[in-house]
Order: sequence, then structure tokens, then C-alpha cells
Amino acid sequence: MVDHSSAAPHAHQFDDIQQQHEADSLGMWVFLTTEILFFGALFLSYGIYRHAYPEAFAAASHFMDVILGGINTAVLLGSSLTVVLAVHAAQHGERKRLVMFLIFTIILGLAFLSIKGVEYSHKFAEHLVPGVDFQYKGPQPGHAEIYFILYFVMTGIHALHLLIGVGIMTVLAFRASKNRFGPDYFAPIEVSGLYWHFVDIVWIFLYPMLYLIHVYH
Amino acid sequence: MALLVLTISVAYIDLGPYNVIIALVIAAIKASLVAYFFMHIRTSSRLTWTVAIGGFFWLFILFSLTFSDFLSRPIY
Amino acid sequence: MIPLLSSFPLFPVEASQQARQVDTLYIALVIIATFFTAIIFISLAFFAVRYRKGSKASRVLLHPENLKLEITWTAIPLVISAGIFLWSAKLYFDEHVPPANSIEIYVVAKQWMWKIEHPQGNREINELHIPVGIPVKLIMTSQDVIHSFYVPAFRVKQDVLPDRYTTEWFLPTKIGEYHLFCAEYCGTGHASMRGTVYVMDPSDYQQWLAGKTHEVPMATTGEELFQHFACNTCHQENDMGRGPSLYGIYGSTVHLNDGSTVIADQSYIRNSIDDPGGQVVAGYRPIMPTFKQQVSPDQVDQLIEYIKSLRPPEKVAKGMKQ
Amino acid sequence: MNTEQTVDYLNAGYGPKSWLLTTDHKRIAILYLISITFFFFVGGFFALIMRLELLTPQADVVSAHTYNELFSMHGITMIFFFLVPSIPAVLGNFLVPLMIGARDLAFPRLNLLSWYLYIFGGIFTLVAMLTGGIDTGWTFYTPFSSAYSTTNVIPVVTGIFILGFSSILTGLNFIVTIHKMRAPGLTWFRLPLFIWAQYATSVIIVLATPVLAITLALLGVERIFRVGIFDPALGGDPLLFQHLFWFYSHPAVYIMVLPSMGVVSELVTCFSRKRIFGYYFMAGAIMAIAALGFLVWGHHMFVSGQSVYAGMVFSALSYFVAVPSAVKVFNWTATLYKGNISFHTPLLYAFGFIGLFTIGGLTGLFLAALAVDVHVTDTYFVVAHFHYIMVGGAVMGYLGGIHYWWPKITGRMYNEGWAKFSALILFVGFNLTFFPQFILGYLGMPRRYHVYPPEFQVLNVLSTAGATILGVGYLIPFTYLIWSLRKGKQAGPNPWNATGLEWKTPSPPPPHNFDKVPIVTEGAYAYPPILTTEGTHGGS
Repeated sequence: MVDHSSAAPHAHQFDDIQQQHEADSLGMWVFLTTEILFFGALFLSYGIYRHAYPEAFAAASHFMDVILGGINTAVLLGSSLTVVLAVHAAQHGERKRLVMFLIFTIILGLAFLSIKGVEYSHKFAEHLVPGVDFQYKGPQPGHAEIYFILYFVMTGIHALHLLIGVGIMTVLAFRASKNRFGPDYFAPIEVSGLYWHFVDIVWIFLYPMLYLIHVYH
Repeated sequence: MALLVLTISVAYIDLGPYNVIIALVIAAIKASLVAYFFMHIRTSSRLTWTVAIGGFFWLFILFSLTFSDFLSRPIY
Repeated sequence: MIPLLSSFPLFPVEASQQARQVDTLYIALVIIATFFTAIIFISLAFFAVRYRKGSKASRVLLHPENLKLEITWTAIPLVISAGIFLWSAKLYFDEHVPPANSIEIYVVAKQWMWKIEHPQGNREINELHIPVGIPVKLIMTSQDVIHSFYVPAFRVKQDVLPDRYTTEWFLPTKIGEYHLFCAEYCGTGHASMRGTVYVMDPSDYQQWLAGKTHEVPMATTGEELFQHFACNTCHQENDMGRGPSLYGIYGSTVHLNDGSTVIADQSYIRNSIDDPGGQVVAGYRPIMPTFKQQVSPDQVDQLIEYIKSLRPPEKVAKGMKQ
Repeated sequence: MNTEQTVDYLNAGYGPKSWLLTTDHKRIAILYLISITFFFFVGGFFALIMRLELLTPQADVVSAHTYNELFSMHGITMIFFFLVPSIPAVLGNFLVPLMIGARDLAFPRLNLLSWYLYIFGGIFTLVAMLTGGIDTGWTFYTPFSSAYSTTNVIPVVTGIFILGFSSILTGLNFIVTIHKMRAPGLTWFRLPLFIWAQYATSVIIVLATPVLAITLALLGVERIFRVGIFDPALGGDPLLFQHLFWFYSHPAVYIMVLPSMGVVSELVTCFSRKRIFGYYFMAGAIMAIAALGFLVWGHHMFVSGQSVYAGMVFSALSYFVAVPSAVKVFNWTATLYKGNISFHTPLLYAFGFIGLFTIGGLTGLFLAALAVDVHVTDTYFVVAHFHYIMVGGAVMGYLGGIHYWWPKITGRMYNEGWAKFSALILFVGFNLTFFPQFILGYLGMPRRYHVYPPEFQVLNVLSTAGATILGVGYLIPFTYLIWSLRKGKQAGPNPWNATGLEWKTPSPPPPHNFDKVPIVTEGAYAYPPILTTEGTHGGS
């Protein structure tokens, strides 16, 4: 990620730390717009096929675990909160709280990934993995298969993003414990926080679209 | 803020059954809240607003023009 | 001069109604393009000479920016563009509305050949025989990848997609032999996926159709298939079967289970064979199995031609629904 | 002379490490210059074999399959590894910080990473193409690419995926740099149009590239797991692929040509010694092209089976893109009016650009006209059209820019006589290569054909003859530019007497660009007024 901390107060190309901070923040926002389009194309594919095969999608979504998905939503929202608190702590130079909240975030991130792993293993057990082992008993198996492909691709890429997020948070926590951040220099935390929130937002959309289709049918 | 999150998640599961539009609207509201408060859009510069909205606007372009094909296709 | 020109053409033959219309638009565009290119090139050359370094031309300039000029040269292209758009859109739309009296011919594309079947049962490969002066509608599908049915002399082209029907129509106006090309890249043999379109005098065409004596009309083959796959056990003449009657269904509006309606055209029939659960007729249960693996694209075409031939026995029977 | 003593970016460090680990935007630009030149000649080599094959109607040089691989490799190499990075990654990297008075880009390490991604993706793709081939065309249409092609589709797509990140990082870097690091006094409307063009290009890159990335990823998933995302046999829709693909690939045309437009604006003003005519309209047109360019992708799909109504919408929108392009051409021409024009090589390239882009742009109207497009799409008409835009436009602009800023980059002048000669050769060779293809296209010769009916031969021979001239034409600048590195005259900080911050620092510039942060007090192209009827020219 955008990461320019060094012993120097600000990198040579900038006039001052303020300019550097603004640049880091803008850089992350621009990066997030590319992410919007990246996931957006997936959501579009989902929308097109859901529009084409509504019944198959609804039927296939019966195989989703609404409870686990719901727990995961809560976990991620909680992790967003701990990130906010971490940024807040960094801004105020509270090193211990900063490290603590970063570690909370990491734990919640890992919790999400573990639950996701459990869900994936269920899908394998139920032979619902397209291209690997797909035996679907419901109507229109071909169209349901598209649903499961999109499910795996979308949640898989999302999980990959989260994994990267956990990696970044780990590095940040390590460096925070070495007291690298302070009220003047916390851009890496804030910027990584933006990324984390974005990953959270993606899930906020994924959950109803993938898990909650069938409820109203 | 924790309460806020909690209420929304609960409300969301309750309302989910109604239909896809409500589900998406709620997701959008929730996402906006995350963006607005957690991501500090609230206190950000106009530039940040522009960048964030720009991303979604382009997504809207992608969606609307692609669907313009798929929705009008059977009429041939 | 003349033999040279014929072996070295600069303009394609016009052999259909569309060709004439497209060419008119094309020539209008050439004139517009030449005009603007000339303006730019001449002013570039003129300014380059007149205002070359050291020339004595006056450089007194009143306004470095000129809003009126900017608006003018924004507006002029806009107006011209709008005109071209309307003209071309009209033609494009017409190209997608085949006349009701068109002959319907089925095309199945595969790597790397064109298989064509006439309703009378005549089949040909990489050749298409059609009469002059009568609109022809092609109902096309592909067995593998995307192809494109392109006859330059007719100025028509349409991609041919797998598992879907696209159509293309033209009104041939000139007897002759014309190139048929595959215009969408389709793999190793793409460049050899070519053929010839023979536009014939209608009487010659009739003779050609009759000349191949052993041909069985598509509808007849379709009827045999209909019985072979036992479609007739459920789709009976009246609505007493487990499936809806298909008599008179072609071209009619069908009400579906989910409340929507659909026109029963070739695409609908094809979808119902491939994916019967997708669009179920109101009042019927989704019990039909898919025939996707059993029925080839050619056979689907023959079934369609058969279903097309089924006229409603009595008008009354049609409105009945369970 | 005195450059011997001063430290510039070239002599600031020696040895491979000082280059491969550099974060200096100017050195990274040089790394890009070398790598894209390599890919340009690789892509050009593929093209020459193709043109050779097309000399006769039969297949006599290569087999059908090899030919299909050649045009695929030509397209992929030229578009992804030459045209898209060309001006942004070389000239943009070098000049954006210099022109806005910054010490470097906002994220220098990201910039280096972007080059590594580029070179890694490039070599990966090249190796994949040369070992297992690729025969899908650069468009990768499904289901051919996902279910039928037996070539190295997955590795090639992976290479392009990696390259996408390189593009995105460059774009992101430029956007942030231009927003946050302009010198004091350098307001948006004082920026040179080159910067506007880089900015617009970056916006396109950042918004469009991710869609290509995910589309190629989905294609890979479909191919590896044999599942249907775009394959109709498995319930997918190939048109969705085309929509997603062109959502990137149409704006990509503007990624290639907008930077050239920026370059041409610099050249025309410098050599006519005038402010650009209609600066605000020019800047506005750049942004308008960038934005409207996203609304028109469906015009690649008029015969694809897309809905007729959607086709009409896309056609109508396409004409709106034509308007700002026309405005730009008019304004460049008007800039010459009452100028004081000196014909140095860069200006010849700028003239070449304006002329060829005009033809390319106007033939774009033909393609946007639905019914005409039905006839000429997927024929040589399209091939000619986009080569006029991409080679006649983008490459001419790129070469013009290279010639214009060469003294800044290297500190040396090239041989003007040879340079003018090669510009002329390129112009002639280009037109001879591609103009006959318009006629071929209207006659109906489909693209991607290695064998063709005999009546198309004469025009094909002309085209091949032109391609030979063009090939030689590209070797000449390559030679004299390298020669100039050792033997060229010292250029001095401002050999063209141009305005712009990049000329206010020595050539080659010192590692941190400016000894003192410049303060800007006037708009771009503030050339002194040219004196009146006496004809005495008012160069400073």
C-alpha cells in the first residue's frame, strides 16, 4: 500500500508533511475508485445473470448460510469500528490503544476469514463447487452453476482483499508497537483504514445479493 | 457509533425479506454511513467527495448502458 | 482499362436494396469527410506558408480567444452529426425489420463452414441460392463460436451466435454470384470460411429448388423428429396433453407462469427445447426435460419449421387454458 | 561544457543498481523508453511478416494458424505494451513533475513498482506468446478464447492482468501529483495542455483498467474450470464479455491518443510562437473526450446481436465524442494563424498528427453511422481507421514528443536533416500502408484473413509496399537518436526558446529537477507578442 514512512519527517518530493498526508489520502481514494469499478464489473455480471435467471438464482441461494453470513456482516462492521478507533488513537498519539485496536481488527478479520472458510468447506461437502465438484439437485442446474461461480469469484476476491488488509494491519501493528506513528504522522493508518472500510462496504452489498435472495420467494 | 451499527444490522435482517430493492437501499444506506462517518467523508475536502462520487458515477455508466442492451434485447 | 478495372475494383457491386441505401449514405459521408479534410489541410498549408518564420505577413491579432468561433465550430459538427445519426439509424432499424413476405432460410455456422437449409428441405454448404427481387430472411445460429454472416455486395452483416438466434435480411436486386465471408474471427480456418451467394432469376430458383428431387421439406423432417423424441405425447393437437398445444403457437403471444408474456418466435421455441423450465406457459407445470443434448441446431431449425406449419385447427381451442 | 561539472540525473549515479533501484521519475522514464522501444520493434516485426503474407491471395509465407498468432501478438504487443504506456510512461513520467515544478511524482517507489510490473507482465506475456502462442486476437472474444482456442490464453491474460496494475499505478500517481504538487501559482488553467492530457488519460486508466482486469480474470476462471460465465453453451452470455471488454477497450483508444493531443498542443504553440488558440476549449475538450469516451463502447457491437435500441443509443453518443475532437483540430489549425512558424522536426510530426488524426477521426464518423458500420465493421476499413488514430495519431505524437524533448532528456541535439527526412518517409509510408485499406474495407475484405479473393491483391500489394517504407522509416530515428547520445550538439537548457517550466532547468535536469521551487505567474504558452507588419519575428 501507499507507504512512505521513513526516518525523515516527510519524503523528499513533498514540501511538508501536510502535503504528503493529503497526497497519501487522495492516492488511496483514487485507488478505491478503481476498486469500485473492479468489484462493480462483478456486480454487473451478477445483475445481468440474476435478471436473466431469477428463479435459478433464488433457488440456488437457498444453499447459503444466512446465519453465518449475518455473523460475518456483524464481524466486519465491528472490525470497521475498531479501525476507526485505531485511527482515532493514532491521531491522539495513544500508542497502546492504537496497537490494541489494530490487533482487534486483525482478530476480527481473521474471524471473518475463518467463518468464510467454514462456509466454503460446506459447499465442498455439498458438491456445490462449479468446475471442481458440482452436483446440483435443484431446477436449472446450469443457471444455478453460474450463481455459484459468481458466489465463489465475488466472495473469493473479497476474501483476498481482506487477507491483504489483515497483512497490512499486521505490519502497521508491528510498526505501531515500535512507536513509529504519532499525532503528526499517522497517514498509513488512516489510509489503510480507508481500504479496510471499503472492503467492508463491498461485503455490505455482497451479503444481501448473495444470501438473501430466496427469503422473499 | 457501535449502537448505530447494531441497529442497522438488526433492521437489515428484518427488512431483508421484503424485496431486493429494499435490501439494496439498506445496503446503500449502510455503506454510505460507513463512508460518511468511518471514512471521514463528512470532514473531507471537496476533492475526496468528487473522487468517491466519480467512482460510483462511472459504475452507474457501466450498469446503465449495459442494461440498456439487456433490457431492450427481446424486442428485435 | 476495363479488364484492369474489373480485376482491380475500387467500389463494391451493389446487389441489394440495402446496398444502394448504404452507398448513398457512404458517399454523403465521403463528401463531408473530404470537405473537412480539405479545409484542415488547406488551412494548415496556407498558414504554414504565410506565417512561416520571417514572412512579412501581418501578425496583428485582435483577440487571442474567440468565443463565437469556438461555439460555431462546436455547433456545426454537432448539427452534421445529428443529421448523419438520424439517417443511419433509420437504415439500421430497417435492416432489422424483415418484410412479412420474406423467404425464411436457416443458417447454421460451425468451424469453418456455413450450413444452409431451405424450408423445402434443400441443403447446401458454403452456398446460398436465392431468387432476385424477393426479400430473404436468414435465421442463423452457431454450433460453436461466434461467426458473422457477411455479404459485401448486399452491405449486410450479422454476428451468428451459439445457443441463440440472430436474423439478417436483404432484398437482392441483381442476378449474379457474390462473396459470402465470415467476418467475425472464429479460429484457424476463419479465412477459409467463405462461400458464394447465387442470386437467381425466380424461375431458375424454382427449378433449382425442384432440381434436387430427394429433398424432404424441413417441416416434414421436423414432424418426424417431433414423433421421434415423443414430443407429441405431451404437446397434442388440443390442450388436453400435459404440455400446451403447439398448433398456431408460432408468432402468437404466449402468457407465462410468472405473469409475463413472450412472442413465440424461433428464439422462444429454441429456449423451450434447451431450457424448458425457463419460460413455462401459464397453467402448466415445469415437467418437460431438457433436450439440449439430444437435438442438434439443425434439428431445432427443422422442429421450428414444423411448429410453424401447425395452423390452429379451430380458433376456439386456442384460448383455452387449464 | 559546464555540464561536465554539474550533477544531472544521468550522472548522479552509475551502474545497473543505480538504475534498477532508482526512484527518480526521469530515470524510470528512461527505463520505460528502452522497454517500450523493444516492444515496439517486436510488434512491428509481427506486422511485417503479416504484410508479407498478404502480398498474395494464397497462403505462402505462414500457415493459417501462424497468421492468427501473428495478428494476435501484434495487437497485444502494440496495444498493451507499447501504445498504452508509450506517452504516459515515458514522456509523462519524465515531464509531469518538471512541467508542474515538482521534485518528483507523489509516489516514487510506486512508480518504480509500476515499471517492474510492466516489465514482468511484458516478459511473461511475450514468453507465453512465443512458447504456446495466442490466437484469439487482442480482443479475446468468448467462447472462442474460453472454450475453443488451444493456445496459451491463460498465461497471456495473466500477463495483461499484471500490466493492468502497472497502468493503474501510473495513472494514480499522475492524478495525485497533478492535484497536490503543482508549483506555487500554477493554477489549473495555467497548466500546459500536455498536463491536462496526462490528467485525463490517468482518469481513464484508473476507471477503465479495473474492468478489463476483472473481465480477463473471469475469462481465466471460465477457461480453467470449464464453467459458463460468458460461454452460451453453459448459460453465459458472450455479449456480456464484449460489453465489459469494450468498457475498457474503447476508452483505451483515448488512453493512447489523448496524450498525443497534449504533445501536439505543446509543439504547435512552441513552433508558431503563440498561445494556443482557445485554451479553455482545448482543456475542456480533453476532459470531455475522456468522459464521453466512456459512453460509446457499444459502437463496437453494432452487429454483435446487441439490442437495436442500445445500438442506436451508442451511435448517438459516439457522435458527441466527435465534436470535442473536431474542436481540437480546429483550434490547432487556428493556433498557426498569425503565428511565426519555424519548421523543426517536432512540428512536422505535429502536422502529421493533425492531418492523419483528421482522416482517422472523420472515418470514425463512418463507423459510428450504424448502417455503414454494419457493412465495414470487421473489415479492413476498421483496420485502416484505427491505425490512422493509433499510428497516425498516437505514434506520430509520440515521435514528435520524443524529438521535442530529446534535448531535455539527453542534453543533446539530433541531426535535424535526418530527422526531417525520416518524418517525411514515415508520413508517406504510413499513408501508402493504410489508405488502400480503407478501399479494401469498403470492398468488403474482412480483417484477420490471411488468404483472400484475388481481386483484393493490388491494394494489398500497395499496402505491403507502404509497410516496408514505414518499417525502414522507424529504423532511421532509432539510429540517429542513438547516435546523438554521443555525437549530438550540446542542447542547453532551452534549445527551442519554449515556455514551460521544464525548459527553465538545465538539460539534462538535475536529480531533483529544480534548484529552487519555481513560482508561476502566468498561463501556459506565454510567448511574447510577435511583432507586426515589419515581419521581424519576436523570438525572445
